[in-house]
Amino acid sequence: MTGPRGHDHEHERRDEHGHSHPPTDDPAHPHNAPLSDVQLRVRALESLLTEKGLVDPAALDELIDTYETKVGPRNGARVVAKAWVDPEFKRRLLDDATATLADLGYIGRQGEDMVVIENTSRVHNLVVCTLCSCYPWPVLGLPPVWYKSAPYRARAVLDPRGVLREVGVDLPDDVEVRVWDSTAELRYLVLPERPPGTEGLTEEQLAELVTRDAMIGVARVKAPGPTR
Amino acid sequence: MTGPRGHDHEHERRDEHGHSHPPTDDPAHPHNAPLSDVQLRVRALESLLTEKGLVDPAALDELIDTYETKVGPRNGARVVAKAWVDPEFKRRLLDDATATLADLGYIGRQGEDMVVIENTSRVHNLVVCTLCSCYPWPVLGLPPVWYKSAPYRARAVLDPRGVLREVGVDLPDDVEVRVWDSTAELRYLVLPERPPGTEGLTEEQLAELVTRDAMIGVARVKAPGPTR
Amino acid sequence: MNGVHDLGGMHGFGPVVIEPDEPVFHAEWERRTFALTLAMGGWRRWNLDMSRHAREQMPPAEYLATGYYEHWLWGLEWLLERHGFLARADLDRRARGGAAPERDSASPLAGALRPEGVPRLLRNRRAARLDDPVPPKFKAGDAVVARNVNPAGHTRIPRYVRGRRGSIDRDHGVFIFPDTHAAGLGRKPQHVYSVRFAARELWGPDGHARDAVYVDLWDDYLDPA
Amino acid sequence: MNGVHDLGGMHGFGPVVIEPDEPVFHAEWERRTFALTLAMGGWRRWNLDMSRHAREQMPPAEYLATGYYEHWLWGLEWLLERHGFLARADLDRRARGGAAPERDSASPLAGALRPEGVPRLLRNRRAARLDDPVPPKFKAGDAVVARNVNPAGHTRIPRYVRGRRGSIDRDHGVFIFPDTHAAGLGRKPQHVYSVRFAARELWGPDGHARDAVYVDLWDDYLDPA
Repeated sequence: MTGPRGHDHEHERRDEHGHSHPPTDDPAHPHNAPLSDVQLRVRALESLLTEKGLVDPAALDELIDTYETKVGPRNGARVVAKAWVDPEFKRRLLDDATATLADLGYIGRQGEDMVVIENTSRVHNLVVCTLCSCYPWPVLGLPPVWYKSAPYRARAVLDPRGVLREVGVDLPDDVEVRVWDSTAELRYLVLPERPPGTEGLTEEQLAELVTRDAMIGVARVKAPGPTR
Repeated sequence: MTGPRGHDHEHERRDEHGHSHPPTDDPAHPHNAPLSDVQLRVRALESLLTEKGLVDPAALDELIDTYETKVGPRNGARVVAKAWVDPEFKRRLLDDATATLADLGYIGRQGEDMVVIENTSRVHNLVVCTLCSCYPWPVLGLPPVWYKSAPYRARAVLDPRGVLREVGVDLPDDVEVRVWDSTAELRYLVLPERPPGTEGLTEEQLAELVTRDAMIGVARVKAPGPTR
Repeated sequence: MNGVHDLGGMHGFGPVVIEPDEPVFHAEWERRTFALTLAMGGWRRWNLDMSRHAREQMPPAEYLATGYYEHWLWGLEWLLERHGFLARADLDRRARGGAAPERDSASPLAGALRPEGVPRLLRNRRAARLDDPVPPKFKAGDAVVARNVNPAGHTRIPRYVRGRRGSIDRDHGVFIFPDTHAAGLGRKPQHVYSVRFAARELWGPDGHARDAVYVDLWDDYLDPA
Repeated sequence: MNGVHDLGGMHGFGPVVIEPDEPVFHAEWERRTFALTLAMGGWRRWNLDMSRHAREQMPPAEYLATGYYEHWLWGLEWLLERHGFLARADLDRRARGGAAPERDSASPLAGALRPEGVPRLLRNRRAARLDDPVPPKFKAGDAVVARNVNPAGHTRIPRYVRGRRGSIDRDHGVFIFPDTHAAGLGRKPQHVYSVRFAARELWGPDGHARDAVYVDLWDDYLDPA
């Protein structure tokens, strides 16, 4: 990558499902390869809209910077850690997620109406958007490729246990799986289980353990230590 | 085209739905264009299987010739004309299509078990195969591209009247539309309505009026004359 | 499997366009693909249901971007590889090399389809119908509901009828059951019926009040309503 | 519309592969597409439901062959053309010419999103929720059946729940109705509920006896069971 304005020396490769991958040093695709069709098209689009005065490139930079450096899953991780150490906060979070998150400033676009769902030893929750790729931006940032891709959107509702097994979460038969399909404007955040052996950790230390995938429901939070 | 062995000077163009079209004189695609990937692949496949002794190219030629010159919708048209002039034949055809067609020699692969359904002034029948492209080969030959393509397979069951309107058949509201989805090994032939004004025609003359599309249910048979 | 091949009821594919005076084939590779598929089928290493299942394995975007004979080609390659006739890697190599067919480089093996065998192959009078004396579960007029099943393997019950109510129009007799046959798990003989579904039952208010769809369904796909 | 975007329950797309340490964007054109979509949305010529509807118009094979930001780009182009901002032909021409962006060639119009307006745009606290005093049709615990509707236009009721029975888990309050809103036919305020469907109800014997899918559905998608 050559920074936010570095259009010129990019290339991407695509996997068999057509998803973009980051540039590599693959010698078959040198970094000075010609611009791809989509690169040319987006540059053309931006230049035309800019010339018409419809967009300000500086505003685009600001939008990008916000989601690359300011809003992301660390927000959600802080919420989860707080809920683990503060039972009253957790109660409010589960009861009225929107207001409780707004108090922390985690409110806004694609997170205007929030629901937090709690994983326990009896219930495992999983979030998907089968129709597009709805995702709680203020607490998790922008969604990862796998969340937006056909395999997950297709299978999360039909075969959630198979999907979870594939990504390393084996659920016993007596745990209930609840899949939340985000078909409306509600956005879902999973409150994962606090791992055992973390009693001595501070809220900040706990937040470091919490991953994006655990807050979507496709991973468990692991305790720190040699097994990690 | 350069005959059944003329691989070398072909090319195809594709429409927006990815369907092949016959060679044209489009100057952008000269006839001596290099072989496309699929042409190369099929040639390679045939050469490898031939070298292994698994196929005999002469048998392939014979298979192709059968469906290009011997088996096609003229078979079905003869059946329809016969049913129009011979009430006893028509009764047997509707009652036991398989045996009745077998008597005429119109039996075999992809037509082992036949059903004939009659269009009337009250009921219009339409045949589709939503899951693949099942079609009654012995009476109609191989299916046309539109029958095998996504638009027809998708819409024939959901919006048959819209499809019919698109191809020029406007049905009054009080006609019942019956769509036959060929999901099993039954193959369906529509017996179209005999057009008015054909009382004086011979069976052979009637057969000439009957089109492939009328026997699928996406066209009416038209009487000969100035309006045709 | 709930694949993109199960197209019934989808929107977004555009208009139906009938090509005037359409030829039987549009290209030589279509001719050869058609004939190769029939000729290799003559070895009887796979059945018709396995052929359909093979084509359904094509990656979804590719399936929708290509036509009928590309589906056939893809399915044939898949079957040839799985049954040990030909590795796709060998085919890739040959296709890249662009070598011309060497048709006379080998004599056909005993068992290969020969020109004189073609009429018999095509005059086939038995495909999936069976003589097994299996009693029907339903008779004409019976009210039924199509089962809501979502198997990962091959099936011939389209998604758009699952869970919908219909009535038996006619009993076609006893046939091979495709779900087991495609998986090499036997013929499981059972009756096939034309089942009439009202368009309103299938599509709700978007269906026409007078219209109906007739779908051929096996006993194992049906319950009494 | 019953489009290929309605992916819930499909087979054939392969495994879920999670990329380790995935960056927020994988290419500069993804960054710009994301930001252009948000910035042009700021003109408020279309709403969120129209944006989704636009992406659903992408040809099905293309939709499945491409990724998220290609869907966004396609939808943005479609909206820009329909709302008179930019003809696709002009964009084609500029893209072929390969001209570099001339960023300073025009001052942004009044109304264009400026950097200082970005925080306010993103701090949005109102999307689809409404204050209209519409009474709910259902309450938590009620048994419901999802309507079997198959509209050609935009809808947010996935195919896999249509005609299936569930129960109201919770009432989320009053929201804009996407089917009318996407078509420019008004907000039609109504309640949205999380509806719990047992996996066995949705998928038959292929579902797990203990599991459930919760789907957010509007009053207009539901009937009492």
